[in-house]
This record gives sequence, structure tokens and C-alpha cells, in this order.
Amino acid sequence: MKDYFLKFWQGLWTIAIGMKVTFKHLFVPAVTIQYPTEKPELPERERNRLYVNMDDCIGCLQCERACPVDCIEIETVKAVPGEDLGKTSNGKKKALWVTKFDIDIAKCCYCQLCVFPCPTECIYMTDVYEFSEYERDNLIYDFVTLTPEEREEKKKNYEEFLAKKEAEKAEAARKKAEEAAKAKQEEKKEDKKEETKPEDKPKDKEE
Amino acid sequence: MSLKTEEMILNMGPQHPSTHGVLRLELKLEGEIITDVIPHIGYLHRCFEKHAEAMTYPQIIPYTDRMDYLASMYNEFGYVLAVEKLMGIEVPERVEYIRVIMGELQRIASHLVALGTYGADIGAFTPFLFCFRDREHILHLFEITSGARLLYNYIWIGGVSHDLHPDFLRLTKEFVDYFRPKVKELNELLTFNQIFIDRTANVGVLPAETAINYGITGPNLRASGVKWDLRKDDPYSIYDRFDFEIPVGNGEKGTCGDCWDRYYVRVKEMEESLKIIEQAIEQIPEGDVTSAIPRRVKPPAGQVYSRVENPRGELGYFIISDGSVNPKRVKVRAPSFVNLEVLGELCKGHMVADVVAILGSIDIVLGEIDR
Amino acid sequence: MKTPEEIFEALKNKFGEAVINLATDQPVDPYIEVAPLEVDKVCKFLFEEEGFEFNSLLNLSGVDDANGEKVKDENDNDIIKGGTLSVFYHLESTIHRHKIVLKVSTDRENPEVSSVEDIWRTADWHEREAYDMFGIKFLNHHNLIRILMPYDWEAGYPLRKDYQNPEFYKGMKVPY
Amino acid sequence: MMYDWLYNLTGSEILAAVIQSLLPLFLFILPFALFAVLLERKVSAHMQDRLGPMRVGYHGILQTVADIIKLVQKEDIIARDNDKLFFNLSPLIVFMGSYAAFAVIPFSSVFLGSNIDLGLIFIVAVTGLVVAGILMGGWASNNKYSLLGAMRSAAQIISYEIPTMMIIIVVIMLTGTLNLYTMSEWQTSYFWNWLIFGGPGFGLAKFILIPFMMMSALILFISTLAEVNPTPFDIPEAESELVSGYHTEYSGMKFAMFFLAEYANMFAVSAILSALFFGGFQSPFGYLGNLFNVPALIPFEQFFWFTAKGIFFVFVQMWLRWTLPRFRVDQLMTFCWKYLIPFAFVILIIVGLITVLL
Repeated sequence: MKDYFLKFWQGLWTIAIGMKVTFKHLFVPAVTIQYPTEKPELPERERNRLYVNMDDCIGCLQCERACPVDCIEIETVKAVPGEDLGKTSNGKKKALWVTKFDIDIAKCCYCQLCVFPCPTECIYMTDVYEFSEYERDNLIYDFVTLTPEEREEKKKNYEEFLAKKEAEKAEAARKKAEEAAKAKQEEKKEDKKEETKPEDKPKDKEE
Repeated sequence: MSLKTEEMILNMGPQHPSTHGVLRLELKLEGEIITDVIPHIGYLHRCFEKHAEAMTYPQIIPYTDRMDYLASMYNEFGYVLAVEKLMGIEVPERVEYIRVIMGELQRIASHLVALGTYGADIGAFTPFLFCFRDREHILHLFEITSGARLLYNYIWIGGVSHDLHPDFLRLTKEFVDYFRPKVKELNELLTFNQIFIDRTANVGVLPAETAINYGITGPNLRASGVKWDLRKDDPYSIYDRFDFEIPVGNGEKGTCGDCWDRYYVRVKEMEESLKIIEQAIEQIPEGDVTSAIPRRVKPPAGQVYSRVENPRGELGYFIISDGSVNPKRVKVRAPSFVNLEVLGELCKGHMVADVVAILGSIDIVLGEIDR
Repeated sequence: MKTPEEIFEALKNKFGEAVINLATDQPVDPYIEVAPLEVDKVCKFLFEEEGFEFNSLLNLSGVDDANGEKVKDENDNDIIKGGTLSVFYHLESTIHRHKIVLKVSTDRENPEVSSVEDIWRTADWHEREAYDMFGIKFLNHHNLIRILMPYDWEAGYPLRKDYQNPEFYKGMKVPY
Repeated sequence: MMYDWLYNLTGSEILAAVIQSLLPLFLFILPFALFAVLLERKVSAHMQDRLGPMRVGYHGILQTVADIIKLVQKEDIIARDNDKLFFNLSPLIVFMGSYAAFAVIPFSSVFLGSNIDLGLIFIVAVTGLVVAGILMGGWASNNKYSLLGAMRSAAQIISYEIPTMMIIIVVIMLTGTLNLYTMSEWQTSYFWNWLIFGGPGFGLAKFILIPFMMMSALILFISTLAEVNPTPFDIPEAESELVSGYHTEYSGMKFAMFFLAEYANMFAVSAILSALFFGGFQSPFGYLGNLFNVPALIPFEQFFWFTAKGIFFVFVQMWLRWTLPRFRVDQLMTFCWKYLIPFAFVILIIVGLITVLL
């Protein structure tokens, strides 16, 4: 019987305490903010949308390798000799044209693993967090500063360079073979003949 | 004429407000009384273990974040400890302290969600938002340190990714002072409310023997009166340096091991975590946090099982390395996965409303169950 | 508190052939290798015997050892023939505070391990998971069905190293 | 009163009656529901340290209007296996039940739907219709959650009608009337004349009655609260268990009708409580109209006081809703049968003795 009344009383009393707490909170200023009009101040280490500063990118593929979800796709083309690509801000010499640097930000898991290995600190996370799109394709960001024609041109240049080198090599090989044949012939003709100098051999790809 | 009765099968979930994710419970009902519960899981299965086999060791860390998304820090902590154990890495003092502070803050944040959603399950919505309000402070602390609010990728093999933010220690101290009265308020509003006690006390009683046999760990085990906490019983990191209590359930409002005990153990654990944080802030030394991070993580061939006391229980990582940069097998002993198993046992003979109360008190995270 | 060596000695004396060896070349934990069809008896012993009382099964984990030979099947996919699948048991006693790792290895083509579900209830879901992921059949398990994958998944066991994604599942394209 | 005035104005009985019956709907229930929904949102928001609706209109005052527009536009989904007739009928009946209660609620000495002598019994009878509607809706939805919700709801409402009736009998014993208007008139101005303070007069009986009256007011509040299902008693729609109970399957305007009925009901029970124990439309401090000798002011003052009291109790209901967890279905029954009914019964006997002896 005592328990019966005690429980009833406890029920009322604890409810009253709870009501006191909520009533007090009626007059506590709200902690929420009106989002699109007021925005929270983001800390400096904020990790949101990735950004790549292409001026500094040397195309080393470190970020692509570090990414656990494979959202970065990079393609590079070697520069042909004589092209000056400039230097990065921390003094590294660039030697590659980056013809493709796509980040599928829809796949990105914001883990920042790509940021740390970058030797020139050109890929980093910004505090931009509002970048929703209606089309999924719009979330694939292309960071390359070259125009599509330029990219084609660079690729072509390199291919031409390669072809040229290939041709040179073939030429050199042919020459060598000719020379060798000649030498053989000459050997046949005259046994006493000086050997071809080793410097005359065409240089290998040391570019 | 004889009346025929048949048992009703009620499908609770995968889309249901209080299954805490995509869990499907097949309830067999006799009126409102439950005769059997069959949990169906796997709706959130993301093949973590398969993924891990194709990743390098550091790349797995973001994936561990996504398992128990309410306690990401602790998932990283456990994983990193396992790899360090395998490789034999000693980490600097400061890193240990940072990890402990982060881990305990994460424990509070996770318990706040557990308690808040538990209140919401029982029908009180206000404590839910109060808890989220307080959790926001912790998330802010994480955000200024690591840059992310939920999935941090902060604790790395051999160190942490960033040193603490210059304001971090001050803000954490402020948070500790701010939070103590809030726990009291939560107690006033929900914990000692008679209706809440009626709903949770003597419901879903889990005896200690059954709990151990079912492999229950964490607050659920402690609520059954077993004083078992890996931070004390199998100390990892530097937990042996701190002075804190292990709260256990004692059946204060009902039977030992009931839902109320499981709830209240978490409340008390938050207070203990505050104690640890306070001590850690006092003791934390200066130093470099990235010095021990190996350039190339390539553990020796072999297997390791390492475990930590996650907010939900014993989080174990079983890693088999074949000596390459990718692990051969990563198996996660997820506490929620094991804890959920006992649900059927607990629910028998209770009512539909109790399923929600019991499920909430077990505090599962589906991301971890399905991995 | 018993060391793995002591436990191994005791088991060896009791079970003889069923307990194969103690692997101590591991970087961290040594493990005891046990015959797959005797593991339930060994576990029962470890669970009940005074002085051991391993009352808690921490973890039960299937592993694909991938130690068979790699061959190509008719669709030119790599598959593994022969070799073993393993199951690791991590046991702990909360009374004596000691731990032990057991390992059983079973045939890849017909993997059968006896179930320890009736000793530790927690093994129920763990074994179902190992079955789901590796196809290891646990004998005497009361409800050995898939747990994480769909119940009617027919494309094999995903955590095996030679698992191939199916093209379609019920008309839905699997690789999205 | 109003009917006579309308009859004189229009000269047609039917027209007068129609206007009379529609007036509360358009003059009161709809605006009140709009206001109450907003109030609920604002109260809950501020109790939870939030701001609540802020965008539509100044501080979101037009939010409910926007919601109503949205609900009207929504597709009315009827599942294939629903029992179409009952499914469509149910929201109507529920709304009718709670709307009809307004017929006898005395808003002021002139604004009173129908001054029938059986007022109190009429309210109890007519709100009983709601149960039928809910049961219909739950059954016709062909959804297990709805069914469970409807069953719980029926059990709950029927159980809680018993303590309600007992307290009403207590009040009837004291006032000797079933007419709500007379009852309000009886508790003439000044708050110490209210029934919760023992009613008018200064006899010994008044002071003995005060504690019992307070108890009965509390019991009446709790039991009527249980009939309108806000949180400690919201097991029929228990969001975290039964998704949303008997109206899980309803959408669009039909859902809005349930919604409207709920808020109308909230006010109806508050009105009953204030009419029975808190002086009805009587002002607690006397009338300005009397003070300045402008009798025309008095009905408006009365209307103000009545709605103020009503809204206060509605606020208390919201306050409770956002503070408390909910009961389990068996505890709800226990609370009714083991606590409220015995208490009400004891009060009934004691008050009966008092009225006979003193």
C-alpha cells in the first residue's frame, strides 16, 4: 500500500521535475542557426571539396595512388625537349604535361589521404561544402588548365617526338646495320680497317 | 463453434523509425506479446572485409571510419593498434594522450547518441535533441583538429594526422565544465522519470552468465553486473595511467541487467570519460605527433588479434598479413554484431513496445553489424 | 593464467592426434592447430575443464588461405583448386584471464568444421557469417543460412580469393 | 442567445441553424488548429533549444497555412486492399466526433452553439464516436501497424472514459446540473469561486472540498488527456513502435482531417476542463465591462478568458508532450485501472458524503 502511493507520488514528482527542466529551456536562446542566411564559421583544417592547383602539379600520380576509392584519374604526357613547363612554387621542375586530372567528387570520401603525399602541396581540401548538382556528371571535376586542343597538341607533340625518336632510332639502327654491312664488306675487301668508334652509336633515350 | 487464433507476423523494418538503421526484425506475435524475434541483417553490407584485401594498410583507415559511424575515432584507434602490434611500432607519448582524449570524447559522443535515441524510442523527443546539442560540441572539437565532423581519418598507424589545434585543450576543458551539468539535466529530464523507469526497469533482463556466453561486451555486459572493461582488464595504449571507475549495473530500479541498467551505465560512463579527459589534459606532454609514422606500412607475415573497448563493446581486429602491403584478411569482431544476437532471447514474452526499448538499450549501429 | 604452451600440453595429452601443433613462429600470438572435426570436443574441454574455463568466444573468423594452385576455368577466370580454408577461434577466460587462439584448416572443396554453437551461443552468428563468406559448413549448426548476403545469393562465397562478381542478381546489374 | 439573434437576423430557422453550426468551425476550430499547430512547433522548438519554423512569414506564422496547402495538393493514396468504404469514412467520423463536441462548449455567455441541458453527457457520448472512427480506419487500412494502433486506441479511450465519467459525476453532484453554460454561470467571477477552489460560497464545505477538487481536476485532466493521445498516452500512434498507428496509411487531406481532429480535440478537452473546474468563460478578476459600465464588452472578455484558459491547457498538454516518454500499453491500462479509477471512486464517495452531510 505504501509502495502504491509512493509510486504515484514519485510519478507526479519526477514529471514535475522534468517539466521544470523543459520550461527552463523555453527561455534559453536557441543553439541552431538559420543555415543559408547564417553560416557557421569553419575551422581552418576543414576538409571539404578537393581543389588542385594545376600550376604546381608535377603529375607524379602520388595522390591517385593514395586514394582509397580511386576517384582521381590522372593522365600525363612527357614534355618534348625544348618545352619549358616552368617550376612549381617550391622549386621543383615540371617535366610532364598533365592532360587529364579528373576528380569524381561524388566518389570522394574526404579522407584527405591524397593531400599528404603531394610533394608540391598542390592538391588540398577547401572549405567549400555547397556544391550539389542536378547531374551526376557535373560532379566530375576537370582541373586541367590546358584547353582540349592543347591537350591533343601535347599528346600529338609527344607522339610525334616519339615517332621522330623512333625514326631516328630506326635510322640509326639502319645506319649502324649499313655501317656494319659496309664494315663487313670492307672487311672482306680489306682486312686491315679501323674499327668504328663507339661514340658514333646513336644515343639511347636519355631525354 | 471454436475460435481459431493464429500468430501474427509483423515485419519491423528495414524502414522503421526505431530500428536504428536498416535492420529487419521478424516479430511473431500473440496479440501484442512476442513469441519470437528473428533479426535479418545485411541491408547495409558494404564488403568492408573484401575491400580491405585490396587496400594498403593506411588506406583501410577511412573504411574503418564508416563501420561504426558514431564512434569512428575508436574504430581507427582499434585498427591502428592492431597494425602497430603486428609491426611492433612504439608511438610517442603525446600521440598516446591525443588518442585517449579523442577516444574518450568519442565515447561520450557515441553514448550521447545512444541515450538520446533511446529516449526517442521510449517516446521522449526532447532529450534526443539535448543530447545532439551536446554532441555538437564534441564534433566541433574533432572538426577543428582533424577537419571532419564524422569520418575523421585522424588516427594513423604510428601517429595522428595533425597535431592538436592550439585551442583544442582549452575548448575541451570548457566542454568538460559545460557538460557535467548537462548530464544532471538529462538525469532529471529522463533517467529518473517514473514513466521512463516503468518502461525500462525489469524489461529485457540479461543475466551475467547468459551475457558472457553470448559474447556480450561493453556497457551491455557491465549493466549485467560484470565488471569487465578492457581499459582496465586488458589495458591498451595508456589507459593504465588514469584513475577512473568502471560503472556496473546493480539493479537500482529493477533487476540487474535490465534496460534501465544498460541505459544508466552509459550515463555513468560518460562521467568517467570526463574524468579521464580531465586527467589526460593535465598530463599531456609536448612532442612530435608524426615522428613514428612509417613511410611504408609492410607488416611481417603473421596474424594478430587486437581489441579495444569501443563505446559499444569489444571491438576486435583480426588481421592476417602475408608480408605484402595489402592485408590478406581483415576480420572485424564488431561489438554490435555480437550484441544484437541476444535480442531474440531478451524479447521473448515481452510486448511490441518493449522490442523497441530492448533494441535501443543494446545500442546497435547497423554500419558495424553489416560492415 | 595459463600460457599457450601449457594449454597445448594439456590438449595434446587429452586429445592426441586431434591437436596438431602449436605455431610459435608468429609475430604476436601463437596458435594451436586442431583437426576440423574434433574442434567441438576440444572447445568443450577448454570450456568446461577446471583451470581453463574459456567462457568467452571473442571471435570466430574464416580465412581463405589461398594456398592451392591457381588455374583458369572455362571463362578464363582465375580460380583456386585445392588448398585449405581455415577458421580461427579466439578464446578468452574472464575468470582466469588467459587467451588462446585455435586454428582449424579444412579442405577447400568440401570444407566441413564441427560447430561450437552449443558451447558458446555467440558462435551462432559468427559461424553463419563464416558460412556466408567462405562456404565453410559447420556441422550440427541449427540454422546454417546466409546472414549478410541475400538468402538466395547463388554466386558463391564472396570472401574467397577467387570469387567472381555475378553479372546479374535477379535481373539487377551487380557491378553498378 | 446567438441562435435567437441569428434567427432574428435571417428570419429562417434552417439558415440560422446552419450558420450557427458552421460558425465554430470557421470562426474557431480552423483558426485554432492553425494556431495550435504553430504553437506546438514553436513550443517544442524552444523547449529543445531550437527555433522552429522561421521561413514562411514572420517567425514562420504562415507555416501551417503552407502545410495545409501542401496537404491539399497531395495525392490521396488508397492501397488496393483497403476497405474503401470504411477507409474513406473513418477520417470523417473522427473529425465529426471531435467537431460535434464544440456544439455545447460555452465560449461566452452569448457565443454558445447549443444550450442543451445534457451538455456534459453529450460531449462524452459524441467523443465516443472517435473510437469507432479510429477502429474503422485501423481495420480498413489493412496494415498490421494500423490495426495494432487502432486496437490500442480503442482500449485506451474506452478505459479512460471511466475516470472521466466519475469525475463528471462528482461535478454534477456539486453543481446539480449537466448544462455547461449553467455550470459556468454558477462559478461566477473571481477565481476563488471556481470549482477547483470549492465553488462559490464560503461554507465549511468549500474548504473541505478544495483538496478533492484539485485531485479531481488532475484526474480529469489526465484522463481526458489520454483520450486525445498526446505523448505520455500516445501509444495508439506510438511513432517509434507503430510508425504512426492508425493513420499510417492515410495521406493528403484525409490525414489532415485526422490531424485537425486531434487539435480540435485538444482544445475540446481543455475547454471541458476549464468549464468544469476553472470557471468556464468567467474572468478570474471581474470584468472590465462592469468596471467601465460597458456591458457589451463582457461577452468578448468572456470569450477571451475562455480561449485563454483553453489555450493554457493546450499549452500544458504540449508541455507534457515534449517532456515525457510514453507509457507501454499495459502500463497505460494499469495507470487507469489501478490509480485513476480508485482515486476517482474515492473522491466520488467523499464528495457525495460531503454534499449530503454538509
